[in-house]
Amino acid sequence: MKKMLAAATLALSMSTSGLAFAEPLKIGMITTLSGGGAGLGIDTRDGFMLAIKNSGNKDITVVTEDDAQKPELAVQIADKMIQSDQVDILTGIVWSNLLMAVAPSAVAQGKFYVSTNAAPAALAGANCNKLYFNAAYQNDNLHEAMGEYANRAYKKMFILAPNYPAGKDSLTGFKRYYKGELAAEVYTQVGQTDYAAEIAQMRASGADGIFVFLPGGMGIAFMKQFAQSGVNIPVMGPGFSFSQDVLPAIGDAALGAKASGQWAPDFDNEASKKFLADFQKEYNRLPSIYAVQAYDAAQLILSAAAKASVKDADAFGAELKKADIQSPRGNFKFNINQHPIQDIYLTEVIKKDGVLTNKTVEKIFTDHGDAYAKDCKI
Amino acid sequence: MLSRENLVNLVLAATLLAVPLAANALGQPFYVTLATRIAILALAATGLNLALGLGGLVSFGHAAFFGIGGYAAGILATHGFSGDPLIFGLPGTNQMWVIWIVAVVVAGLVGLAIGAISLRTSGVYFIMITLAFAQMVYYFAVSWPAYGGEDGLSILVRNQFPGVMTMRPLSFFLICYVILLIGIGLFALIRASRFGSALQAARQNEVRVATVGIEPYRIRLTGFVISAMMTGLAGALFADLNRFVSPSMLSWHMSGELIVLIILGGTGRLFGPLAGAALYVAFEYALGGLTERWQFFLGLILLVVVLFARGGLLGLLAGKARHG
Amino acid sequence: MTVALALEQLLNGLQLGVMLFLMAAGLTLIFGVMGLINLAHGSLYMVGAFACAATAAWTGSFWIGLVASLIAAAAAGAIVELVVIRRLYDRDHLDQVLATFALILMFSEGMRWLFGSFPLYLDIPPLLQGAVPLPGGTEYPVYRLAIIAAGALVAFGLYLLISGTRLGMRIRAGESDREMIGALGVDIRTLYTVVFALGAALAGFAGAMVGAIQSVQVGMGEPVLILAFVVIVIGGIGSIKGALLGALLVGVTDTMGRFLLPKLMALFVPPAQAGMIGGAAASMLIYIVMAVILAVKPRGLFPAAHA
Amino acid sequence: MVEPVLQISNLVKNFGALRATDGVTLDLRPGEIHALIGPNGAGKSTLIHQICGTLRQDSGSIRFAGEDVGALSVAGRARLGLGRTFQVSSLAPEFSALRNVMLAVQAREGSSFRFFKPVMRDKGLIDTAMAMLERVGLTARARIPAAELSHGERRQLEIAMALALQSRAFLLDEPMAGMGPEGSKSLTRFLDTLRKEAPILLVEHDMDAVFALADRISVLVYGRIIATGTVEEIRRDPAVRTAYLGDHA
Repeated sequence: MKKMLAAATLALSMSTSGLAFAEPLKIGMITTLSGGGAGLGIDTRDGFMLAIKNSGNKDITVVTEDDAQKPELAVQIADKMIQSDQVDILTGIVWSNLLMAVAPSAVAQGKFYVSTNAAPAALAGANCNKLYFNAAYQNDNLHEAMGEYANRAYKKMFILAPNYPAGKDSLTGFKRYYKGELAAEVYTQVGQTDYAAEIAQMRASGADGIFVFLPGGMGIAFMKQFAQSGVNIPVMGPGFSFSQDVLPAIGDAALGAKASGQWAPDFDNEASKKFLADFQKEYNRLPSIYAVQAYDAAQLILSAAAKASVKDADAFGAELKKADIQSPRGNFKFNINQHPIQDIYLTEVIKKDGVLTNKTVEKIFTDHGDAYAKDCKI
Repeated sequence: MLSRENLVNLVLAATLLAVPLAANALGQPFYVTLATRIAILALAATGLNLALGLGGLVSFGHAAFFGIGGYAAGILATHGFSGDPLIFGLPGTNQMWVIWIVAVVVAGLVGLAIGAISLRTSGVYFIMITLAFAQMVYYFAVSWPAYGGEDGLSILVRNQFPGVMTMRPLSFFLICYVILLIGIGLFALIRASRFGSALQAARQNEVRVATVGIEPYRIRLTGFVISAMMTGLAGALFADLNRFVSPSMLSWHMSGELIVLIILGGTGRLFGPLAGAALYVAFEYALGGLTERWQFFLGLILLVVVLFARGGLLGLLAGKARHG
Repeated sequence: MTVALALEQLLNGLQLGVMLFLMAAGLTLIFGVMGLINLAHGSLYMVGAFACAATAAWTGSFWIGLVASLIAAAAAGAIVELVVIRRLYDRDHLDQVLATFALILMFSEGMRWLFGSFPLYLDIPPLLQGAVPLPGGTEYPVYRLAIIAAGALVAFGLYLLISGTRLGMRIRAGESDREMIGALGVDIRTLYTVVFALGAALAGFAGAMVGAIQSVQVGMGEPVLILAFVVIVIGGIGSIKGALLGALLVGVTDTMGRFLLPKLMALFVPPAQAGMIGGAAASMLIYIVMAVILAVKPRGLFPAAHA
Repeated sequence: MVEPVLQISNLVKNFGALRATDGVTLDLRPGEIHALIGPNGAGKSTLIHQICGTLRQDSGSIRFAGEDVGALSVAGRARLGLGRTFQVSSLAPEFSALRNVMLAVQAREGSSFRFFKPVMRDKGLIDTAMAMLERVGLTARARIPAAELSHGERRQLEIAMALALQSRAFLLDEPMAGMGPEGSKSLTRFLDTLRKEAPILLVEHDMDAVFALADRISVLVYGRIIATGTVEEIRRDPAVRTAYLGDHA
């Protein structure tokens, strides 16, 4: 019965966003489509465009450009989109350092920014902005969840992250909830490809659990090397370490790894099933968490645009903040700092029909916000 | 009577001024921003051109100075905004001219240290040791938490210049344009001066310079430091243009791009860096809008220029370079 | 810190060094013989890794993939030499830097065009899976030992090639005097293509070997490239012996730095900060070492005769 | 006795096992032309490199203009007044003949750290340099890039640069090499007048020129000076005849 109701509201929301908007809407998407990080940007774009396409709305234009993962280029494109293309909303940036280059100045120029992934602490607390929304999470969330989970099962953790702000946020987030002993806290070089020295330390540390935050290629390299090391300590990490974009490259070495995530392909709700089916039909691959986040970002924008004109920032912002969407993630609403309040789950890497994917194990947090919202005065 | 090169130079300078003025009048402020970017990159490359074009010092580490200038702007502005003292109780500032002086001085000092060691080597070793120093600065910036590390540092409000509304794109462009012209003028003066003679002679024939009693090392070190200062100043402007500074300004790709600008325009030519910057930014902008694969075609164009259009754009337009 | 851990870290440093040697040997050979500075060497490393991963996925055999990586990298090297590089020999280093910088852009985007944007899967062959016990009670991955062995074999093979064969003789002649080998009646254009392809094959081999324990993705060659340059500059450009010793020095320094510096810092500051500051210092360490060496010996530890 | 301008004592330089300079003692007195001759491979180049400062001696001393210059750089010795020409002429190829000489003039004035005044509007600098070019007969070629000058003209240009330095001694490394018979003759006449300016250490293969010009000759064989003396003494010296002139006679 409950399911049916969900399906009905979904249909309703689809049909409302299918209506013509009061005002045509122009969205600028800046994301990484070339170079080593292009996989994430492509999933972001595809997830976003899937929602736009499903809406069938003709009053909406999306201009997309590649930032090549360079902050200066992202700024240039943002300037162009704002000054030349006259977009109303910017979105799509994957990386925190690019977001920090673009978002503060975009909102200063009166444009909305809806983040599909990057969520640095710097924009969640005192420097929050009523034009800045984050549809993904706050950077610390998934790490906090792993800290909470580690409390339940482990006594002495070895924690590791790259030596850059997101890495520090990660370990800070983990430690915020983890109350046990730390065997070591190690920071590696950004872009490091060999983890032999760190794995040797893990072996010698006497830890009973390992938490790593190593996005992209770094995580692939770490997991492959760890699997060969003969060290038998369980590895866990935030969801992006084992998301669909990297799993095929890690291979069976990832099997059994525990991670935290706000979504996994096996979620049992109508929105998730529909999203999964649509995405696979459209692009012939499994979506990653980035695709879900971008899909929701697009849904959020559509939901607000159906009810308010983007030219009226207060009204549009208020509609956005209602988060009147059916997220594949299930429960989704915005906190006072316009970052999500959502459930966070423990997932495990399994092999299903010969394809590596994530399976939901248990719920770690219910309606989880972030630690910075209290400093936000909107 | 203007020489052909001077005519080309004049046209370049006039175009760079006319396009943003026209764009502004037509309500297309983005092209003003693009022109500002060109002016700043041209200034950075003009700085490098002093070392590379005149002195023959192929520095693969000038991003270090560019980034240091940028961080000078970012750090001073951050402290100016928050009111926290910087060091020794000195305050930050949002005054561009103070920032410029600091950027130039700091870049010069770092240039002195890097140059003093690097200039003991030559040829490929020089290329590589300058790269290594820049990487050192880069990794420092990435992993030093105080000023944002990899995430970089936002400048919330563009810094001020007395009597100018710096937030208006055209005003800021004019500031950069004037500084660029001063930079190019300085380059021309230095090239024609006694110091410039010695610097260029040291590139052509080091032994000859020593044999007349001039120490090539001192000449080159001085040239390297001046070059670092000019590139540092450009970095400070670049940070203000983007209202943001991050380690990517220090990356080896940035060093490579600065070299690209010079060769694209014409090595050692007065207006080479400007021609190169205009061409490069135009390619980047046009190709980026056309195809996701733009980096491939950018590479292809660069390759064709190196292999078949020696002397760069100015070589093509104004013929071979002449020395007095 | 136990002896076993120190031993394991030393092996790790050795393995990194050996891998760097494979890259550096090709670079230094190309510089020694042709006087060419090749920034695109990292791209050939990437080509090797992609070729190995794609072939292994297709045939199911890492070994066939390894052979494919050699062939693909050598072929890519030969083509690049024929089309682009040979126009650069009589140019200055500036033109060489720019042209090969342009090649990096083309290779990276080209590989993405061919293989898509997501990292490829490449696993260690079954034969080399797992770990073996080390004295002191720890274990060490078989595959890393295999990399060390392979690197040692390549070093030995290069030594035999250069000291004992006709090709080696021509290479040595080319290193000492470029005009002379022309006079010897050697077809210098073919020699250059062969040497370039050989250097490329070494890079491709390194890419394939390392690809199995790292991420096979676009841009993977760039960090290695810079390290390889550090190696050959420390060793003395053009010297294979210098490349070997430089590679081992860089490998061990880097590994030990990452391992020991945070511990050293922990004596002075709280652990979390020690990790950050130590990590920052470790990432700059090899560049500091390089600067110090060049400040004292401006042409590296083993300057080649003519360079 | 007048103190020599250049005094080399017991100079030794080894390359590995090879002793390239083997206890050389040599001086150059005011007003003289002292020729240094020797067969190929005798170590003349190595000796010149040590005198100029491009190579550092292993032991022994070099005094020039009353100072021990053994530890000075090339430029440092040049500033003391050691003017030099090269076996293969060494110039700034892109610069005109005039600018090459101007470089020497500005170096002598000790003023290379001036950044703003254009040299081509610096009348003092140009006039001095033109005067030097006139002395070597290159006035008409002043604006031609050095790379486009003929072999002989480049020789003359190098001498003009050495003149511009107001050298206290000239070190001329095979100035006759590659000159035709006519060129050699006129250069010989010119060098004869040059000795009034400053003493010359002349390294030369052209025996006619050596015999015509030299006040004294030293013979270098296998890194050693085997004889020093007047033209007549050297002509008669049996050791020289067997070791060196024998090849030619």
